[in-house]
Amino acid sequence: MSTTIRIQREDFDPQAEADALTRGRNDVGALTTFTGFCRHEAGALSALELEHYPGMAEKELQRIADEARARWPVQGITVLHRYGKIVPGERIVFVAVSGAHRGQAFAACEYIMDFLKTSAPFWKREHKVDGSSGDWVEAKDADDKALERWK
Amino acid sequence: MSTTIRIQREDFDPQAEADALTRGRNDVGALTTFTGFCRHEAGALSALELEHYPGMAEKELQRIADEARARWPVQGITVLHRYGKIVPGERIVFVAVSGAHRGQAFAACEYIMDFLKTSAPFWKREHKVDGSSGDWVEAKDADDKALERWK
Amino acid sequence: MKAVYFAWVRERVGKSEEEIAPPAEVKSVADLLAWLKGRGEEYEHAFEAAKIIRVAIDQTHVKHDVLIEGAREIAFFPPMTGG
Amino acid sequence: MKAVYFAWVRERVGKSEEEIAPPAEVKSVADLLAWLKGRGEEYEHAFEAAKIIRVAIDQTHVKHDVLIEGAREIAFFPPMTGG
Repeated sequence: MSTTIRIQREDFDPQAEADALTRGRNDVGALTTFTGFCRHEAGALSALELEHYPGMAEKELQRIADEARARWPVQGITVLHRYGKIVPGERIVFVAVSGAHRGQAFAACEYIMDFLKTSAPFWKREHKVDGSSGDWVEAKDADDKALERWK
Repeated sequence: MSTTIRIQREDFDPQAEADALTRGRNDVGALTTFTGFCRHEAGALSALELEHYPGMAEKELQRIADEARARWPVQGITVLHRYGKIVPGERIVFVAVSGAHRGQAFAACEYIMDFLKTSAPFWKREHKVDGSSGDWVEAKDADDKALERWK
Repeated sequence: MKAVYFAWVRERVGKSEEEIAPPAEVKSVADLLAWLKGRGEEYEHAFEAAKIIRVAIDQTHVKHDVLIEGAREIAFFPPMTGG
Repeated sequence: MKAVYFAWVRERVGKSEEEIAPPAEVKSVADLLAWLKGRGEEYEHAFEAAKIIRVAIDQTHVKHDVLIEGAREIAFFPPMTGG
């Protein structure tokens, strides 16, 4: 089954994406999804602005999905990532993985998110409710540490 | 945030359940969902029939959700499980967990599924396409092994 | 006390629940399983592999060495296969 | 070759891309980072912590000891923060 990668400014429909992996099939036993949202950071954040490297971002997400597929015999993989201005409560990223069994679907979904965080070329800038902007979000040690699990 | 547990004969709407955990909130950063489906088992299966222990099943699912909540500071937890006759391609179970960060949402969601498999009082009986029925699905060693990760 | 049976235990016993009154020397879950097994052919069949039978007292899982005193409802069933 | 800049590297350099023609002695990514740093105040600021700058050659991540020969597009950016 194929992999779907999309990078887009608009929001997406998680259920439509999930249905696309299972509709008309009766060999799917497990579907795991992850949706990442923009948080308001205790009321201080008015929006995130997401910049990406067009071309490379798609390639990196495809590479990460391919690596997940090489590790686990999953069926469908969908990875969507938005760019542009995103306000608190809105979706930023979506990963869905279908498979015969739950263990592989969970593992592949989390693996993709962990590597997406640290190697897909996206950068977030914060806009504050006080009108200030320009602070780029700093990479987190926790995200680097998350990768150790997959070594 | 509260925990939602439902055991029902009818199908459910995963997106409506997921939305209930995130709607009107801007402190949710991560939403992980798992949906389990009935597989056709290489064409041999016409349906699964799910029996459960009313009363205890709800209690067990609540207990498992409470244990997940004691381990990880997640926000919302939803666990739905169907009973009765379910044909290949249909949904059987749904778990959704929301949280500030992805690691906890993934872990709690998988933890709940792993314990649901081995301690929630549900039993599956197979109906075959050749008209025969009566085979009860046997518990899998893999499901017991999955618990070791959480010790 | 009320005994309730599920899945193939229920099928083999031939009923989903019944009132039972085990004698005083039946103290633990293991004692009860042995006593039930001696109640006739259906029970013999249902409880032949007593070790794999899961038991819940008042809707809480218990091990076979737990005492049954005070139990109102005891459930017997195979390993769970939900999800 | 084309140099492209993202996020705060882009902001500090003051442009998102440009053609660059480093001299022959600039062989590795590390050499290129040092050479860029010497191109003026904005570059000095953008590449002051050269070690944390991530680099991609023709849209593939590379380490700083990789040789740049044959590269058509070299990208410079901070650690990624997507997802």
